[in-house]
Amino acid sequence: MRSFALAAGMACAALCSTTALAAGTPFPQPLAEEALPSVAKLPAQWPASWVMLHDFRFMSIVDGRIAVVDTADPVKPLKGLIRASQFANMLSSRERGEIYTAETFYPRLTRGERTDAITIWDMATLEPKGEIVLPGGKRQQSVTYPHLFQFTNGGQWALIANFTPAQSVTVVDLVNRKVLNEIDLPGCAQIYPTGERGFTSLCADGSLFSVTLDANGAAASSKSVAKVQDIDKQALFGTPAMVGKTAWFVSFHGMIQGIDLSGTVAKPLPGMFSVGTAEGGQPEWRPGGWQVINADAAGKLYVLMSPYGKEGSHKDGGSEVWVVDPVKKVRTMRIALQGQTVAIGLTREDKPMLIAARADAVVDVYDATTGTFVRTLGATAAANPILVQNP
Amino acid sequence: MRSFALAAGMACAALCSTTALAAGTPFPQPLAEEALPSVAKLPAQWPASWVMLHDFRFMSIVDGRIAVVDTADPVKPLKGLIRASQFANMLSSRERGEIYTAETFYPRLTRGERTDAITIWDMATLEPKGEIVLPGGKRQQSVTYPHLFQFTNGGQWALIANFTPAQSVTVVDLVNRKVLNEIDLPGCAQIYPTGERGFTSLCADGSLFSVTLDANGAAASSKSVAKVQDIDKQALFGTPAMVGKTAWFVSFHGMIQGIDLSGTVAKPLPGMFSVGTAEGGQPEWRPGGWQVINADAAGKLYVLMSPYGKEGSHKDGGSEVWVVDPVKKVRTMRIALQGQTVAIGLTREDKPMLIAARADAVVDVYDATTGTFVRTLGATAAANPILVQNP
Amino acid sequence: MRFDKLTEKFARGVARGTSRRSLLALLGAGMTGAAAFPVLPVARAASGGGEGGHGAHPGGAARPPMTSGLEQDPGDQSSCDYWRYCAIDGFLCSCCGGSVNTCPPGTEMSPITWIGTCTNPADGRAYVISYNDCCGTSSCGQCLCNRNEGDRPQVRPQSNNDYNWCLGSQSSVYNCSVAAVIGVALEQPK
Amino acid sequence: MRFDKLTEKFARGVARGTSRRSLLALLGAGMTGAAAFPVLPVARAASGGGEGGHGAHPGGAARPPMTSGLEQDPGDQSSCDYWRYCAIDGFLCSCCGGSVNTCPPGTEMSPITWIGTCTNPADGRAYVISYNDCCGTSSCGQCLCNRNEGDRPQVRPQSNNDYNWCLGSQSSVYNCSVAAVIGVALEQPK
Repeated sequence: MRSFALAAGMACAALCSTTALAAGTPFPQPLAEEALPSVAKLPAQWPASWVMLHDFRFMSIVDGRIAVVDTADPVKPLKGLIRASQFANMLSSRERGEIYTAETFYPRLTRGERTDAITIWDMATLEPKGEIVLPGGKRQQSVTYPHLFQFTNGGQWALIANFTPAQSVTVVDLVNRKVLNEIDLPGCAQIYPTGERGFTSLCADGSLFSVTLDANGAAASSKSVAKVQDIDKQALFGTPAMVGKTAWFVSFHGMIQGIDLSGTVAKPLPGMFSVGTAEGGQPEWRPGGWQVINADAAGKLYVLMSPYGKEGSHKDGGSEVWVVDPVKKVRTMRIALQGQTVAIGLTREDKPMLIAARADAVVDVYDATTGTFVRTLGATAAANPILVQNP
Repeated sequence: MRSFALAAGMACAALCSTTALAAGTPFPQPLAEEALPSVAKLPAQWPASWVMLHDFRFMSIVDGRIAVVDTADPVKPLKGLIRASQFANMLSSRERGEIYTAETFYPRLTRGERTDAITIWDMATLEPKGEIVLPGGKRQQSVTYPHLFQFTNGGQWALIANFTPAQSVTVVDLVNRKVLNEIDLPGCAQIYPTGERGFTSLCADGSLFSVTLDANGAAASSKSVAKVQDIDKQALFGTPAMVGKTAWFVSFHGMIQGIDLSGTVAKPLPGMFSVGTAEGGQPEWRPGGWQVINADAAGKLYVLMSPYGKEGSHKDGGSEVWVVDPVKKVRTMRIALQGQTVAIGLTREDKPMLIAARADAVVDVYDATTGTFVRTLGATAAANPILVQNP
Repeated sequence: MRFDKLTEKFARGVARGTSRRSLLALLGAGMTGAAAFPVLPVARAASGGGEGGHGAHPGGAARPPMTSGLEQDPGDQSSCDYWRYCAIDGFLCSCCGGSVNTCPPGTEMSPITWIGTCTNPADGRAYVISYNDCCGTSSCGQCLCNRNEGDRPQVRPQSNNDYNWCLGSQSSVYNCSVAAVIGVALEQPK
Repeated sequence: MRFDKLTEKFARGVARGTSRRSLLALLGAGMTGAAAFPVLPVARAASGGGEGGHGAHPGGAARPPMTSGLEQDPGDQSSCDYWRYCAIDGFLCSCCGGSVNTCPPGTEMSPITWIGTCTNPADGRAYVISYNDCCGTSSCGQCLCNRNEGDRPQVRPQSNNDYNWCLGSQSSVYNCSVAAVIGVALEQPK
């Protein structure tokens, strides 16, 4: 900083004048000297129109990142980037003003001894303020799912999925920045925070499995609930829409299943129902994309739908969003999208916006209440936006 | 390896048959089981049609690489990738069967303590076989120029440019894998191997400066040669075409200057001459691109030319290659290219091919003798190919 | 803490899995797992899938066909439509310096694999295909291929292609994926 | 070993440099140096420059104009044509979470800079512009801009924009570049 100030000072002492007047200008004073160095800060509380786009950056897998995006600002939508290297996961805490990335590093980029770590980033500066190294080099690497890295214990702790391919969950104390425990969980995947201090995973036989944690992050009790899904015929996408403590899952065929996670044991809600059908399917309308279901603050569900639904189409993206009222179990609206969309999110604004991240990296904004297309942000934030998360 | 064999073995013991006969097939025997694991090797001596493309990968600057490409094989042009992270440089030694990359690393991808290192890669396996750490974190980072990392002392040593912005050259013993010395060289840039054990740099006042090295890699003698170029009016591109020990430089305006590097002091050759002129310039034909001059084994020069030549056009790429005989000082051919080209190289084949790396990442192959377009390799090797180097 | 009871139940559960991939059940959850393949629907855009991208997997840049030369093993090995790729997801090693069953030089083949069953159109046989990831070099970036027929969520690892399977290798950095014949399936695919 | 004699000569040599950038000579070779900007002709393709790319610098994706709101500072700060960018090379911080003279959050501004002189079309004055790199986060990837008027080979660092100028910063990883007004040039540009 000092050396810059010196250089700039020297430059102007020798070379500049702040009073020189160009001939014939209508502006008697020149533009003012601008202060350097200067680094932008973000508001400590991000506006409700801001989202985080996970940029998977598949063409350079080591260089993933999270784009902080103001969906209300088409002129300057990108507010900053946060490193998210190699199949990273992320979390954010508005209360603490912190973002957490779970990443993997090698000292020679692609070689050497592996280090997995959680980095704690300040939401106002996007600077790292701490790190928690995860032992064992076992953090699960997948195309990014939100439910591989989740809060529990009122947001004080994080749960991280491991896959070696042995499956387990690491419990981390984010506040005291230390690893608490590891819970082996063979046969079960994904982490859905459950009750005050615990989580639920989905298991390969179609059951779910809920675990409560003690004060040390060890398992205190557990309970299996059988036959929650039929993975062969009616598999649920792993990423649900969260409405309060209820996780709304959608199946490959468009059936919606709620799971109440408010107690110590997850409770499937009775009455699975369909997002509905429509003409024009080739062969039929089904959910398709990477993040295919999301919810607004009022609890309405939004499902990304493709008319080209068939076995194997479930990651192909969609061209419409179907809005569903899970209380009345009816579809309330169909929203036609501007392009093949991969992930959808809803902003926290009073009048929520539907954010559509497209396969061509364009991000579009729709009025979630009316379905009207509001604006496009263009491909201005990420190379491969695959998740739209609220901070 | 063992665990794979076990898994595969179990899989087939339980699930496979090598004799099962499908009904109605004209093939009585099924396809044979294929051996795993299996990793391709390259010939220890690469064919003369192979080149190395430096992929700068500007969209993910930490993830640069070198693509090994067989320009004679449009079906499988890409033979392998070598890591070349963050403004890396590369060298290759056919004698030792080794490739050298000079790179920069951070333990947390973008943060932490910087390490600069040369990695030694085996040309047959593309596996790293050694590393030489470069002290001080001062390796020059630039858009990649070949003459920031060069051999001397019969290929036993390498010279590496540093820029902090203080300028210096580090001398490394590649065979014994150790750093020998560092030579401060303020005011001079680029490294052109000179004589048996030494180098020449170009200096900011238009002179050149030749240094000889002693057995410890320290400077033994030095000599300045004034007024080699007029940087304001007739600047030379930093990357010359090498013909034996003569470096043929081309200027922004298309003047060619030879410099004899065979002795201990570089010797500018008399008689700078023009690549010629042509109709159709807007405003005029000038060299343009990143690697704008190269040579074939017979000593003919190839210059990448743009009709849109003007101040500031020198990195804009070109649409023709002009072939020049530096002995007769005449242009012998104009080759029209298929697309806007950034870098050109010539293969070591008996009948050399002109390799054109385009701005859209397509690589085209021309017969250098006739100028005929032979084939395109498509954009099958690199995102940002900016150098075409012979291994 | 380890839920051994669950493991036992899980093993039974897997044994009731999907027909095509139930074969894997015998290997147990700990030995198999999902495809190695950092899939991406998103990636379709990168390969120029554009509007026609629905359902269609990306075929990559226009290239001359890459054939085995064997009548019994037909098709273009640089194309996502090639028969062995029925359950692959990632960059095809055929375009990366390797081949349909060989990793590119400088990478390491993942020792643990995901296995699928694909029907060879030439001889009508269902082959057991081992999908191995090649590891230790960053994204090849060529010939991205994503086929999800039979793919199931991560809850069933052996049927899910979103995992990075560079696990037993020295480096977990993903480069590309191969598809090797390791035998003929006892049961015909449906 | 240090060639001090050469340094002395170099300082004199620089003082005879190009008119526009000869201003920098007084700062001495050790204090100035080239633009920070990992230039690329190649990059033009990435921004869709296509065939019309000759001479033209890439303008980036279609976006609404980003203006200062000041009549005396006209133009689109997300466009490579904006007057201050007369000698910039890299991703424009205006598109990356920063502004024309501010680095994006989470990056560090390089303490040492390259300085150019650009003429403001509104008031006709030649301003001294400081081009600083923002460092510590990987490539922004937005609004690549490459203008080489007055650019000279690396032999003259203070007039060359191929250097990565993330040097005095904690990390040398390059993210984007700013263009800040630091004064009015005493001499008019030619």
